[in-house]
This record gives sequence, C-alpha cells and structure tokens, in this order.
Amino acid sequence: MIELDGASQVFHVKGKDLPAVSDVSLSVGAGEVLCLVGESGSGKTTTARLAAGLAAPTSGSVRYQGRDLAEMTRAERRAYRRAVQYIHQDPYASLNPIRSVRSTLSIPLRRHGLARSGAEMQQKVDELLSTVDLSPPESYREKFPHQLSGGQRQRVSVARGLTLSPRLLIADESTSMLDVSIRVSLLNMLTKLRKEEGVGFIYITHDLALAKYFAWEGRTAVMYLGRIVEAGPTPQVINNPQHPYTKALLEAVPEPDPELSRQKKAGGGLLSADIPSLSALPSGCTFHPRCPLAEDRCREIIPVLRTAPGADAQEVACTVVTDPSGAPDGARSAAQADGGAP
Amino acid sequence: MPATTPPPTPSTPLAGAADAAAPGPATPPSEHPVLSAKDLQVAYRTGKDTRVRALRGVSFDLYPETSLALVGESGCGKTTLGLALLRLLPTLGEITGGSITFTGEDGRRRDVTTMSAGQLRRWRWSEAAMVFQGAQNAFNPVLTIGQQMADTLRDHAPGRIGRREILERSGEALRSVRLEPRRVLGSYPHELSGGMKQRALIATGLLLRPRLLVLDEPTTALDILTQRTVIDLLAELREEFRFAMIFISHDLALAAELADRVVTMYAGKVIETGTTQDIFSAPKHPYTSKLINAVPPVRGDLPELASIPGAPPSLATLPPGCAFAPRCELATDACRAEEPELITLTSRPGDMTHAAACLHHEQVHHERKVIARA
Amino acid sequence: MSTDISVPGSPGGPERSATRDAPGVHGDHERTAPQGRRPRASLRHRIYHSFLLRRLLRSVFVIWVVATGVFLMVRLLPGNPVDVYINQQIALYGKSYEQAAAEAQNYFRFDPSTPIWRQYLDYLLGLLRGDMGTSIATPGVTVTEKIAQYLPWTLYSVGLALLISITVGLLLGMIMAYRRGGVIDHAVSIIGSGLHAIPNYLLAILIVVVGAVQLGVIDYTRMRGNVSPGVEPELSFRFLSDIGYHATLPMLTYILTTVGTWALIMKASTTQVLGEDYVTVARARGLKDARIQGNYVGRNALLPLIAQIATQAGFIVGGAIFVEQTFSYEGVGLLLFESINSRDYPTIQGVLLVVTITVVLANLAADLVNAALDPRIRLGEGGAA
Amino acid sequence: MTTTSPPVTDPEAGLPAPSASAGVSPLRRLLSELTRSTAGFIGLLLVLAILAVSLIGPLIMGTSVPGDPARAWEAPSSAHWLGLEGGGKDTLHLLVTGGRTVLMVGFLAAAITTVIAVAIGSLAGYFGGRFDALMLQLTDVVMTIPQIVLLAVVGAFYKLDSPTLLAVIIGTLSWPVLMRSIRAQVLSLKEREFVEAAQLLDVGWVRIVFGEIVPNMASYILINFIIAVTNAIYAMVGLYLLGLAPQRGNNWGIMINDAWTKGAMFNPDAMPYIIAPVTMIVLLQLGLILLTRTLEEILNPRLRDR
Amino acid sequence: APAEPEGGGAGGSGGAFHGAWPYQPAPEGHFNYAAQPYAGVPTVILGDGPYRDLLLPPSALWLWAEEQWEYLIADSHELDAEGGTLTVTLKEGLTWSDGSPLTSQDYLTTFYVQFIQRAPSWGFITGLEAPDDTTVVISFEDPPAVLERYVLKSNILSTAQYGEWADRAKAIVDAGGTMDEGDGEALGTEFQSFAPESLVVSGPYDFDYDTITNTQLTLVRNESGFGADAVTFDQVVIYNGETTEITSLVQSGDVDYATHGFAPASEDPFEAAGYTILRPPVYSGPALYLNQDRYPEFADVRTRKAFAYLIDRATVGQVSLAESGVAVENMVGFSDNFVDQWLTEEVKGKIDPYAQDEEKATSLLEEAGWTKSGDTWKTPEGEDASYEIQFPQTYADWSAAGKNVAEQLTAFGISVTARGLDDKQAPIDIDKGDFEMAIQAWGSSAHPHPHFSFVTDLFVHNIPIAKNQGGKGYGFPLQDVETSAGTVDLEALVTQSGEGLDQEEQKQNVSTVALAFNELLPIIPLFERYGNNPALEGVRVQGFPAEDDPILENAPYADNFVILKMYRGEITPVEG
Ligand SMILES: Nc1ncnc2c1ncn2[C@@H]1O[C@H](COP(=O)(O)OP(=O)(O)OP(=O)(O)O)[C@@H](O)[C@H]1O
Ligand SMILES: Nc1ncnc2c1ncn2[C@@H]1O[C@H](COP(=O)(O)OP(=O)(O)OP(=O)(O)O)[C@@H](O)[C@H]1O
Ligand SMILES: [Mg+2]
Ligand SMILES: [Mg+2]
Repeated sequence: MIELDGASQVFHVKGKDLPAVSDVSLSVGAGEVLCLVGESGSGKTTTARLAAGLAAPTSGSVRYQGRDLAEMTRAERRAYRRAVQYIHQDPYASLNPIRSVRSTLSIPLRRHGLARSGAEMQQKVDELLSTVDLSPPESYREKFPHQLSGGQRQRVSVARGLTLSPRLLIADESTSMLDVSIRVSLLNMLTKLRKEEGVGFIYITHDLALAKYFAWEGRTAVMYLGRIVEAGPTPQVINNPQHPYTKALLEAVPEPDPELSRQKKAGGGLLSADIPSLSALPSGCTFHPRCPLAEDRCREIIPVLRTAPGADAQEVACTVVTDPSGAPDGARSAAQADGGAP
Repeated sequence: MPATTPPPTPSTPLAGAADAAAPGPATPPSEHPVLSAKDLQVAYRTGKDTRVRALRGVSFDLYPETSLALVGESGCGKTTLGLALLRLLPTLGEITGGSITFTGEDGRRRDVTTMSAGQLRRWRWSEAAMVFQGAQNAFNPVLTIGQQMADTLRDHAPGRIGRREILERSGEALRSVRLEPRRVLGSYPHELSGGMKQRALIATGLLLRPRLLVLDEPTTALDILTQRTVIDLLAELREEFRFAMIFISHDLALAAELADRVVTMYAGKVIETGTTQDIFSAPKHPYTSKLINAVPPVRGDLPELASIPGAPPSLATLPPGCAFAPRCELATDACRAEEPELITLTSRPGDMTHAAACLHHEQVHHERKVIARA
Repeated sequence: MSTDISVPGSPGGPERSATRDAPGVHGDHERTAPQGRRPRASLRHRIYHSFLLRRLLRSVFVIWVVATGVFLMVRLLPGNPVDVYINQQIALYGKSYEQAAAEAQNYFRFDPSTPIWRQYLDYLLGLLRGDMGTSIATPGVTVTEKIAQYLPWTLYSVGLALLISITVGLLLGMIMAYRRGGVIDHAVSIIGSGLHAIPNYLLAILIVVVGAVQLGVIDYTRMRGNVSPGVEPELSFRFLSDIGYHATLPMLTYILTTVGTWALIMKASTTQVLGEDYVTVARARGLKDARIQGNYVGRNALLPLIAQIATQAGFIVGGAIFVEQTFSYEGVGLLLFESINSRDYPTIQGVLLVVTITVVLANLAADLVNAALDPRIRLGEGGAA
Repeated sequence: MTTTSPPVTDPEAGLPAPSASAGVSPLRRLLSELTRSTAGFIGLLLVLAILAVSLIGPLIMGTSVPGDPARAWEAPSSAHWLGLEGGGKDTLHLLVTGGRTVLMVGFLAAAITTVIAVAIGSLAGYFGGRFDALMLQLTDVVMTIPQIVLLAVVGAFYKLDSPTLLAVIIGTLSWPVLMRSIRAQVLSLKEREFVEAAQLLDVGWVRIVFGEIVPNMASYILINFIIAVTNAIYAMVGLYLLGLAPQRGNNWGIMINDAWTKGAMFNPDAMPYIIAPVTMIVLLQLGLILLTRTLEEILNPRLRDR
Repeated sequence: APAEPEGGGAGGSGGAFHGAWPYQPAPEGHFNYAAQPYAGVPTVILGDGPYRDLLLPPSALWLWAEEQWEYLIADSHELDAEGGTLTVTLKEGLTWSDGSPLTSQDYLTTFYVQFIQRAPSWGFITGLEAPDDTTVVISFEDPPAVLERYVLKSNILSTAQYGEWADRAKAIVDAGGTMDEGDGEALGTEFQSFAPESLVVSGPYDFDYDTITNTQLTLVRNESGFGADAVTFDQVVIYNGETTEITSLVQSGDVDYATHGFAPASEDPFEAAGYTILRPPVYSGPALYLNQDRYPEFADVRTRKAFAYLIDRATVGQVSLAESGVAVENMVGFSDNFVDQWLTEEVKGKIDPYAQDEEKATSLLEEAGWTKSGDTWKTPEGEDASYEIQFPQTYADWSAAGKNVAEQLTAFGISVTARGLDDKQAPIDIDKGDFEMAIQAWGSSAHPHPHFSFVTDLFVHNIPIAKNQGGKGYGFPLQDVETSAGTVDLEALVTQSGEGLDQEEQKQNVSTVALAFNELLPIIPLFERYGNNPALEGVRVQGFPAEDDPILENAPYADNFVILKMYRGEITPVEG
C-alpha cells in the first residue's frame, strides 16, 4: 500500500547537511504492521513523516498504491491524505484544548463531507468513540481534552485519525507517554483495529519489548543514523538479532523478571553511549565507532542491506555479519556471499 | 550494559568527604535502618479549605546499602513520598503526620520532620541526596555544571574550600559517572545531552557521598540506550559508594533490575512490599500482579498482556475501603467496607518481609498466559 | 522527549521544514551535544562575537531606517515652516510680504528646489558628522546643541527614576513572591494596580493640583525647572542636591507609575522560577538561602525582565513629553513639544532620532546583558518568543 | 520548549485550562470566576459602571450641554453637583457626555490594533518565510520609536479631524508589540501536534490558522485587547492634553486640557472640573487593569500559585 | 533641598519686583536686541516684551490717553514735515554699561542695524545724520503718520557692540543696495547668527547673567544707566513661562505683575490671593472670518450682517475672557476706545451697533435666500447649512470664542463644528483659503493709529497679503466697493489713512473706511480684549495705578504703564 523507495531526507541547519534519513526502503500493506525501532535521533520520526506525506523526500520516492506522491493529481493526493493518518506521541499536545471531543471529530467529517446531517454526524461520532473503546459515547462526547486522562486523550487522537477511514495509521511513539497498563489497553485496541478493519500500521518505538508485542505478526525494521540496519519478521529480529546494534538495543531493554535480568549481564555492549552527530557522520559503517565487532574494514565500507547469512528472512546491513570472511573490499564481495549459509 | 572499554574508574574513593571513613564491609541488616518512615501522611492544599491526601500513612524501613524500588501507576504518590523524605514538598504540600527517622553514619538518629531549616540544609545532600524526575531541568540554566557543583561543595564545607579541591572533587565525581570533567565542568546544562545531564546530576548527588540516594524516575525521559548506561552505572556506583537507594519508577522492569526490594503504592498507600523476587514471581496483591502482567518482556515467550480496567481513583474522592476495589475482580463487600492493612505473608529479618494489603491475597495467583512461543 | 523534533510540515512541504531554523535554545537533544567539539573557549568566543556583531548591525540598520523614515515624514508633513515664519513676521512686525520672504530666505537656507535625494544625502552625511541641521525656531542654534542641552536632563531624570523604580520594584516583587498572600503582597498589589492605572501625566497633574495647590505641601513654583538660579553645574553637593530637588516631581511621577508594575512582573517571574525544578534541586542540595535567592531564583527571574526594562525605557521617554511639560522640566520631551508647536522641523527630526537611538541603545544593552547573563542566548538568536 | 513530561494519566496534571465543571459555557465560567475574585469584580463593576454612565447617561441628559456664561465657574451646588465650568456649563453633564469619545476611541483603536496584530502575527508566525522576516523588521523599527512621540508628531501635523481618525491612527501605530507576542505564541502553538493533525486531515490553512490556532489564544487576545484599550486611552488622553488631538466636541481629555489651560486648578470652585475627568479616566483605567490582572490569573495557570 | 535661589525672596535694600515673561534661555535665547521693537531676531531674551525698555530705554514712551510722548533718553524731538526731517535731541551725560557715552552715533548705529533687519522705518528714511553728540536728524520721504513712533520707540543699541554691523549696513545704504541681493543678503544671513552672550545696556537694569535659568532670571541695577536714580528696585526678577506656568506663580503670590492672558477662571483665585486685576485695553480681539471666496452665501453682505445680529458678542466675550472680553460696540474695525478720538459725532451717528436681534437676523437671512426647514437652515443653494470653524487651539480665549460662536450658530440652526488648530498653522490656512469659518484677529495693539487696525482687518488675511501665500484669504475684494456713500477703493483708502502728517485728512479717510466696514462687515469683530493683568499691591511692591488712572489706557505690550511708572519712581518697594 505504502512504499518508500530509497527515500532520503537531508536537513540543512546552519549551513550543515544533516542526512536524517538515507536511502530507506520499506513497504506496508493493508492489515500489516511494520515496526520501526532505533534509539533517539535515528530517523524514525522523519521516516514516518515521509510516509505520511508531511515532508517530501529530498531523494528517492514515496508511493501510495503504486503512485509516486510527487506525481499525484489533486484528487489522488486527497485520497492519499485521507488514507494515511498519523497519531502523535504526546496526548497533551495532539488535541486542540479548545475543542470538545465531538468538535474534534466532527471537523474532518464535515470538511470532507462525510456526514451531512446533524444526526448522521452524531452517529458517526458515537461510532468512532465506540471503536476506540470510549463508551458509552455520551459521557465523552462533550468533554474537553483537559477533562480526559492521557489514555483517553490518546484514544480520541486515534478516533480522529479514524474519521476519514484511513488505510494506514502511523503511530509515532504513541504509547510511550502512557502508564504501563493504559499502554497495553491502547495497544490491544490498535491490534483489534488492524485485525478487524484491516488497517495497516507503521508503529514507532524505541522499546523492542513493545515492538515484539505489537508487531509479532508483522515486520520490524531497526534504524540507526537514518539507515535501516536490520529488517525482518519481528519474531526473528527479536529472537535472533543479527546486527550488533539490534543486539545492543535488545540488551538495553530492562527485563521485568529479576532472574532474567541477573543472567543477562553477559553479552556485548556498546563502546560508546552517545550517538554521533548527523553533521559529522563516521566514515564507512556509521556504527563502527560504537560497534563491539568493528573491524578495520568497517571504517571504509558502507554496508548495504543483505540477507543475513544465518536467517533467511532477515536483512542486515553489517559487513562483519554478512561477510564474515572479511575480504577487505567486502561491499562488493559481499554480493557473492548472497545466499551463502554459514 | 557498561561499555567494554570504560574510562578508568577511580580506584580510590572520593577524597575529602567528611564522612569518608573507609567503606567498611557491608553493614549487616541488623543495624539501624538509614531511613525509617512511620505512618507518613502528606496532603496538598487544593483550595481554601480543600485538601488532597496524597500520602495516607506510609511506613517502611531502609537499611544501609540496600536498595528499594517504589512502583505504582502515575499519581499514586511516589514523587510525593520522595519529596517528603527530604522535606522538599512544594508550598502547598504539607506533612500532616508521621515521622521520618534518619540514622547517620555516627549512629545519631534524627527525626527529619522536626529538623530546623538550618539543620535540614546541612543534612540535605551531605547525608541524603535526590535525583529528580525532571532531570532535564534540574540544573540552573545560567550556571555551568562546574559552578553548580562548586556551590554544593562550598555550602557544605565546614570552612573555606579551595579551588583546587573543588576541581578535584567534582572532577572525580564526574569521572565516576564516565563523564569527562574537562568538558562537562565548563558546560552549561543546555550544552549537554539528556543522558549526560542525568549522569552529571547523579555525579552531583555523589559529591558529598551521602548515605541515602533517592532517585525519582531518573531514566524516564531518556533514550533506551542511555537509560541502559545510567542503570548499569547506578548498579556499579552502588557497589562502589555503598549508599542506600530508593528508586522510584513506574517501569517495573527497571525496578526488577535495580532493587533488592520493591514497594508497590496505590492511591497514597503501600499495598505490597517484598523482595524483588517475591514481587515478581509471586505478587500477592491483585494490583501488583496486574501491573506486572501489563509489562511486555523482550525475552522468551510472548505472553498475553492485559490492562487493568478502569482508572486510578481521584485522591480527593476516595471510596471507603480498599482503594483498588472498584477495579478488582476479587473485591468483595468486605473490601469495600474497610481499608485492609498490610498483612505479613513471609516474615524475614530486616525489611525483607513480604506483605500485602489484600484480604484475598491467597486468591492471587500470578501467571502469564503465553500467546506465542519464542 | 523534546518537542523540537517534531516539525510540523506545513502545507508548503519539505522545503521549509528542511530549512527550519536552529534548534530551540532549550534543545537538549543529542544534536546539541556535538561529539567533536572544538575547544570551548574559542567556540564560545566566536559565537559570542558574531552575536555581538549581528546585534550591532541590526541596531545600525534600525537607526538608519528610522532616520530615513523621519526624514521622509518631515518632508511630507503639511505646513511649510517658511510660510509660518513669513506669516509671523507680517503679523508681529507689520512687514511687507516681500520683506518677510526675503528674510525667511536668510534664515532657513532651505532651498525647496534641491532634489529630494540630494537633501537626503546631505542629511545622512550630516548625521554621520553629528550634524542634525539648524533649528528653525531659534536660528543660529544647531539641533545638536539644543539636544545636547535638553537630553541630559531627560536621561538623568528618567534614568535615575527607572533605576530606583526597578530596584525597589524588583526587591518588592521578590519579597511578594516569597511571601505570597502576605501583607506586603496584598498591599503592593493593590497600591501598585492603583498607581499603574493612573497615566503618568494625570499623576503629574494630580501632584500639582492636590499636592501643590490644594494642600500646598509641594512648592511647585520653586521646584519647576532643572536647576535653581545661580547654581553652577559642578560636582558639588549644592549642585547635585539642587538638581535632585528639581527632578523630584518628574521622577516621583515616573517612579510611582512604574514601581508597582515592576513589583508585579517580578513577582510573577519569581513565582514561576520558584516552581522550577532546579530551585527545588538547589534546595535539595542544601545550598544556602542567600545563594538560592540570588544566583538561582533572582537571576533567572530577572532574565525575562531585562528586555522589558528596555522597552519601558522607551515608554517612559515617550511619557516624558507629557510629564516634563507639566513640571516645566526642560528635557527632550519638552523640547519636542515646543518644536512641534513651533514647527521646528529639524529639531523634531533630531529629537525623534535621538530618542530612537536611545531606545535602540537601551535594547542593545538589554540584549547584551541578557546574553551575558543567559548562556543559552549565545547559541543563536532565540527568536522573539 | 522542552517539557519532559512523565507518563501521565492523571487527568488533572499540567492542564492548559482551568478545570471547572464541564458543560458550562466558557464565558459564563469566566464571568463566575471573575466575580469570585474581589479585584476582578471591582474591575468589572468599574468598567460596566463607566460604560453605562457614558452610553446611557447622554440619552437621559441629552448630548448638547447648554451653558450660561454669566454663571461661569459656579461652585458645586445641589442643582449642579460638580459646579459649572468656564462657559457656565454643568460639569457633571459634560462629564457624562464626555465618556463616549474616550471609550469609542479606546475600544476602536484597540480593536484595530488587535485585529491587525492577530491577523499579521498569526499569518507571519504560521507561514514564516519572507513575510515573517519583513514583518519582524518592520516591528523592530516601529517599536523603537516611542509610540507617544510618534503620535504626537503625526497628530500635530495632520488634521486629525475626528476621533475616529485618531482611533485609526492610534490603532495602526500600536500593533507591533502585540503582533510580536501573537507571532511568538503561534510559533509555539503551531509546533503542537494538533496543528499537524489538522494538516493531515486536510482542513485547509485558513481553518488551521483561524480555527485551530487563533482560538487557542482567545484568552490571551482578550487580555491584550483590554490592555490595548488602556494603552489607547493613555495615548489619546495624552494627545488631548497636549492639545495635539482634535478639540471638537466634548470629552474627558478635552476637559482636562481645557481645565489645565484655563487654570481651573487654582480656583477651588473649579476643582471638580479638573478632578472629575481625571478621576473618570483613572477609574476606567483601574477597572480595565484590574480586569486584565484577574483575567490573567484566571486564564494563565502559570501565574497561579503553585 | 533647593539651593536658595539667589534672585528671589529676600531682596536687597531696594527690594525686588517680580514680573513674568516667557523667554528661552541660551542656547536658543540670546541678547541680540537689534531693531526692537519693530523687527528683530527671534528668541532674544525679553526682547519682545515691555521689560526690554528697562535695559535699552527708547527715546520716549507714548501716553495713550494724553496722546503725548513721555521722554526717556530723548530730551525733545521735532518733526519738520515740510523739510522732511525728524530731529531727536538726546539727554546729556548718558552712558553705556561698558562706560562709553551714549551719543547720537548710537542712534545711527541703531537705525542702520534696523536696515539690516528690514525694519519698516526704512521704507521712508532717506538719510541719517548726527550733527553733534546729542542730535540726530532723520530725513524721510512721504512719511507715514507713525514714523515718529518708529523712531522714538526704537531701543537704541550701543555702537561698541553693533558699530561694525552698522558700518557694513551703511556701506550698502550708501551704495543704494538692498538687503535682497549681494552684500545685503550675505550681511543679513550673517547677522541672524549674531548671538552676543551679553548686552551693553543703557537703562537702569542689566541682566545678572550667571543666574539665568529656564525658570527665572534677574535684572540687577546698572548704576550708571539712564533712570538708575529714578527706579527704586534693586532687582527685577522675571519668571519664565507662558500662561499656565505663570498662573501658578501668580496664585502662589510669587509674581507682582504679569501681562499674560489669564483664563477668566484664574481671576477669582487671584483676587482671593490679594491681587487686583488691571484691565488695560489691548485694542484688538477676535473676529469671525468667513470664507467669502469659497461660499457665495458668505459673500452676500446680508448673511454677514445677519450673523452680526445673531451672535451674542457679550456672551462670546464673557465666555472667553470674562470681564476682560468686552463686546465690540461700534463695529468699525478698530477699538471702541479710539472711536471718540477719530470719528466725529456725525459719523458716529451713522454707525450700526448690530445689537443682538434674532428676528432681524432671520429676515436678513431669508432675504439672502436662506430657508429654514424645521430647526435647521438651508443655504441659498438649498443645502443644509453646516460649517466648520477653525481657531488657534493654543489661545484659550480665541478657542473659547470659536467654540462659543459654533454653539450659538448651531443653536440657531446653522450647524457649526469647532476645530482647534495649531496657532501657527491657523492663519496660513486662512490665507490659503483653506477654511470655512475662522477666528482671527481684528485691530492692532502695537500702534494706536486706526490705519494699523484696518491693515489687520482688511489686508493681512485678505487678498492683498494673502496672495503671497498663494490664496485669497477670506476673499473680500477691496476695490470698487459699493457702499451707501458710493463706490470706494478700500485698499487705497486704508493706505492713505496712514499716510502724511495731516491728522484731519487722515480722519477723513478713517471715517470712510470705518463706515464702509460697519456697513459691509468684511469680518465680524466679536469682542475687544482687555488685559487682565494681576498686580499684587502692597506685598513687595506698591504704587500700581488705580482703576481710573488714565495711564491704564496704555497698551500693555506697547507702552507698558508699569515700566513707565517704574521710570517715574511711582512703583516702589513696600516700605518696612
Ligand atoms: N526539522 C528538522 N531540522 C533539522 N534536523 C532535524 C529535523 N527533524 C529531525 N532532525 C534531525 O534528524 C535526526 C532524526 O530525527 P528523528 O526525529 O527522525 O529521530 P527519531 O528516531 O524519531 O528520534 P526520537 O526517538 O528522539 O523521536 C535527528 O538528529 C534530528 O535532530
Ligand atoms: N502541588 C500539588 N498540588 C495538589 N496536588 C498535587 C500536587 N502535586 C501532586 N499532587 C497530587 O498528588 C498525587 C500524587 O502525586 P505524585 O506526583 O506524588 O505522583 P507520582 O506517583 O509521582 O506520579 P507520576 O508517576 O506521574 O510521577 C497526585 O494525585 C497528584 O495529583
Ligand atoms: Mg521521534
Ligand atoms: Mg512522579
């Protein structure tokens, strides 16, 4: 349904180029879920914004149902607009404090002519509210955001996203500001939407545990400094991470089990806690300064996504992993290693 | 995880701190608790004569060199408790009852609630330090980190304290949290990243080598990798500096990693307390159990997660009886009639007792339904 | 998470969001923590200096625009000063028109036939040399001389009044914030609002009507003017106390009408800072009260006020036109009023320009002080927010 | 602005708006809060009273004030509570009829200022770019010339034929300050995610700016409107006082000017003629200021005591 | 605390006289007294007021009631109309404050400097001579009636100070040059910027230069000056300020005498504070000007007459100046005070006093084609009558008059709105014809001759002079004027009325113009202003003239009676 093909986004700040997203390709179909993970600053939001059409890529393309966004006609663009919606992180900022729930929901309905009469409007609003588990609708319709809890607000946000019956919802850390228990109910509600209504999802988080839970049936892509460094079906990525960065992320997740967390102490950590600045990217593999596996060649070779030797369904961008033989000019030779099993 | 090639950790303890007597072997738990809260009550004034009872009788003991995690949903009073312990409540908040007893290195016991302003001032930070929830704004934006550390040292020094000594001691503290003193000391807060600020704040907390460190959600605002760095650091520092620690978090997973002991709070009350092992493997309060069930694990099988129905009660209009009753499947009329007290389940020495405030604790069987195998 | 990561794409698309300005001053995001930083001192130096330079250039630009504006405005004003002069001569001395007109020619050396760009060029060149032309109302006296005579009095009275008012106001404000709901808080709030409600010129009138005429407690007649007759300008107690005495009424007016406002602003600002985390942390760190009140609360509470102080300076200089008039205090306000009435165009031009420069300088000073006190500003202009 | 918000579910924490009972219209709520604060109540009363006197008074007493010059400067009496002025006119009558212009100019000028400031400020803030930069430069310049000074010069040289014109000039000269703060507010509001949400819902920029963003500043605009009224009245009365504004008709500013130039203050019988209009203006200003202060306290939770 | 002002308060043995006059201190103000009082460099300190006569006494002052000169530094003068000379003889032994003697040479200096200043006297002077130290002979051509006044009232300057200027002027005069070209123009320009820091005086007082501030200055005795033995005050303190400021000083009893135009409201409190109000005539006042060029209905004499009947002049005067605003009675274009002197009983009999009469006004208007519908009048063109009246805002009395006229006309049904203008701008607008109705001056307070009143009335803001501003003023044509006495050329008549030295002939012309004025009312005089000079008798000063003292007829700005009485030694410090 939505496809990013070699999409890049370069910001210019104070005369410096910041390649926030470089050469990202991904796609999501109806009812599918793609999870983007990565630490802060890795370009997840920027990628999501490209997909949502909130920004145009500086190179590469974004396609909706096969049509490049840049070439769309007005009508197509309208259709696309309605099909892709975004749910923000902050439940306090994402609702207009001066609008009641009803007014928040009815504005897009009216604007797009989806409800003609007042009664129809009422009915639509109530439907939406029940869809997001805000029932009975009467007790929420007239509320203002400040009268709702964070979880409730986030549900209203989702309901607003649903007003135009979208095909794809992009949830950018939409649950990270919520309490654990509320987070779960919201995730469950979104899953229900996906299963029952066939809504596709791009779900963004830096918590792999959440990715695992929400996108178990979908795919997960790990981003680092604007590039996807590993992608594959979620169970594989979580249970059998290939890229050292993915491993580090996994290690970082605290385990709600004292026994597990005590055992976990082993395993490779990162060499440095801080992500490099986008304006001064390391040469070669941008991860090499922090990588426990880094070899000399990593300084020179920019790795590309390849099928991982040990896991067919996963793609990974790491020369050391995809080309363990260690040919100095590995990027080329890595191509030959295609399909090669360990 | 700690970096594989960490900068050299100081091999010597911080010099010069007043109470820097050689860190002896772990004090046996039989000693006096560092901190002992008894029936602590805190209320916030919300109107001319309306109050919110944010803490409704909280008691616990904290023994030297142990760590305790305070967990619970947002608004249950964790921060309030942390602030009350250091008597840092905002003007509208007030300790309305109970006592907080602090035992110093020398064995002197003092009631924090009755200390004078001057005593409090000297006591704070030198004996009990706190790392705040909003670490991002914990530093004065117009002073460098170095200046702020120096302020702390100066105001706690018995006499004048030299520039060299200040530099040395703050440098050491920063190195202990893996920050490069030369860079950080002269930086303004806005020039540091969130993780660096958090670490600098922890370093500041360690400056005077307090016996007690209270950390209020020290990692909530941090990126996952940074959070990991901080957590690992804390574990190390605890070994090195041997402070007692109260770790406040809504993230149970973090509690599981860092604490010897967990205290679950709900609506201003302690509803369960026990060792980390107790709480995570066999919680005896339905609330704790549900809370754990809402946390997705990253390893192993994929369990089904369930949320707790309903929302926490408003402290202004608490129902009689168990505050959790309206959200609890086990609730009976008895629960709704009277608020249950903590029931000791497993008695252990010191403060390692497992207790839960639930009439139906026997019926709580913690198990996670697996929906997908790893 | 800092909200500055999410840049709303406006309908304009990527172009604008891509060129979005520097991170907010509070950016605690990784990107403001560069890895390979240059040695601190030199970096700071550079940024600071370019900030200074940029700020100076902006001031010069504003002054140039105002100078040009003033030039054009005066040129476009109705009522030709030459006509006025001629008319006066005829009316006062019964001269013939020809006589008067010829005389006017002598006076004004003002040739309306010179092309306007030429006049403008001469004017700008003159300004650069500090030459603002010659007064029409008082031929032979240059505008510079006039302003040199009047401006110091305004700077002195307004400046000192502002200083007193700000000092007292800020102190009161801090006390109010610390003792919210206390007697001082209530009293200053009520009195401050009351005084703030009185426009300064009406307060001046009230002082004269009530204080001088009705109650007779103020010797208004003796207090008029800038100095008493026979008092030489010198650095003596006699002189200083005398000019102090004469400036009392205008200063009283300025102070009374502003001090309450300062107190209230400072109270609000302090109250806000008192709620900041770093103040709680400072208390938790067991810092001494004096240090917290000064370096932690006071300094941060003051920062947002500095720009307002500069703005106020401009406002009071504007108000001087009324107040000086009422008390016959011979400052630029009075000069301006008189020049307006006598259509003394060059002087009006000069006064407008000088007043503007004063305000520009006040703003400049405020910005520099702000930059000195607030390290966050040096990162880049924080915008107008 | 960096807000490191913790996970929150507490519906009461960090609220942007007062948490009064639901369902009541915001205006009624505002009124009830206003009347609950003493200062606000007094302010409201003062403003309403002066409005009533100035708008209804003339209807009862008539707008033209007859005078008997032979009885100039008569002392206050039971027939003429505030005595007579130099033309033998009833001072009280003049006072009652003299408010209209002041109020009209004040409110009209403030309205002009506010409309310009909000329109330009929100558009400049929302769209940024060249227009924004230009407007910033412009305000930079305009703000450095003290408004009163500029007004005095402009007022003296152009025939400010009518109070309306005066209001227009005051209004068009004083928008920059407000425009800047509106712009700043819009800059921060537009970063809020609900704006992006509205963009995603494709509701059009007009609705986004004037339907989503601007209403969020309603209270701020209201407060600034009232402040603009006080400023306009300050400027206007000042100009009247200096004799630089049209001296036709009758209003408090003209009365004060007249009283001052005629030396009314030295005549005990004439005292009401100067004190009365001064009092009216001061009370009006006081009322407006109390109103803004209270509104600020009610509407801006930051100022509320923590 | 204030430094004790050195001028005020205590006073020496001879006490101090406290007067008031607006001036500008240095650097704006200066002491270039050249060509006073008939021309001059503006902003000369005290130069435009009566106090200058204490510093640089003129030859004589005019007694308006007695119609004769009272000599100061002159001993006598003689006008030889046949020979075309005016001879002034000086008193003996006069000296300047720099020690040099005051001689006829100084007269020459003075008049040559007047040439630089284009003083009107040079329209007639053809030669200047100083046969000996005390005699000056001035030759002239076609002298106006007032040449004598020009000469005798000139403040004489010291050659030591102005000699060089005079020499340069003389060179131009001798070469037949003018001030409008070449050397003359250069000299004029140079002279404007001549701002000496002090003045060489010949009178009884000199400035105390060190104590001049923006609020007051002090004149101290010049022992060697003329009249030094006659004047009795050791000091004359002059407070600086316009009416508003001086009002407060009078109120507080700080001023003994002031000539400002005080608001009527101030009079009661002044009297309460112990002042007597002296009311010398000012011989002029405000008149209603109608733009006859723009509005045909105003060009119709019937309309103007109707207005004259309509307006209650007494009320206008009362409102504006209380007792000091006296309704004009004769409506002849000059002061009622001159009427007896200049018009015969017969002529007076022909004067229409325009006593207020609404009926007459109504019928005149209707005759002129005005119609009344309901309460409002329509112009002959059938439009609703609605005008604007402009007046100089800064003159309290005139603006009061303007507002009152507007009210009266509006009450009558002709809507008039009042508009205050800058006092410098108002006359220009009139000259340019840029007005509807206006309040401007009638009469002249500087010269007692009706000629000057007529000039103000008929020339200044009318076609002859307004043309210089490119307009027609109020647009009343002066040639071929139809009167009941036949067609006359008013412009010529007015000019002739001031020419020659034959009073009888002048009276003839004056009568003709006066009657024409009365009949045609080119402008409508409203009231005559009398001074309301507060005088504080018996506190510091005694000897102010009594109410019936004829000297009170002296115009206070021209031949001030207080100055005269100081020279006479009649106004003295209070004893004790
Ligand atoms: N409008 C912008 N202008 C300049 N730089 C930007 C802009 N938006 C994002 N960036 C930079 O691009 C990089 C990627 O940002 P992005 O917001 O996509 O990261 P993220 O993975 O979503 O991080 P987080 O987890 O913190 O939300 C960051 O370094 C950020 O500073
Ligand atoms: N200043 C205050 N005035 C009134 N009530 C307050 C104040 N501060 C906190 N409260 C209330 O006290 C209760 C406990 O708040 P507290 O901040 O201690 O919770 P918490 O457990 O730390 O929550 P979180 O996880 O969100 O930090 C909440 O209901 C809150 O609304
Ligand atoms: Mg993001
Ligand atoms: Mg908390």
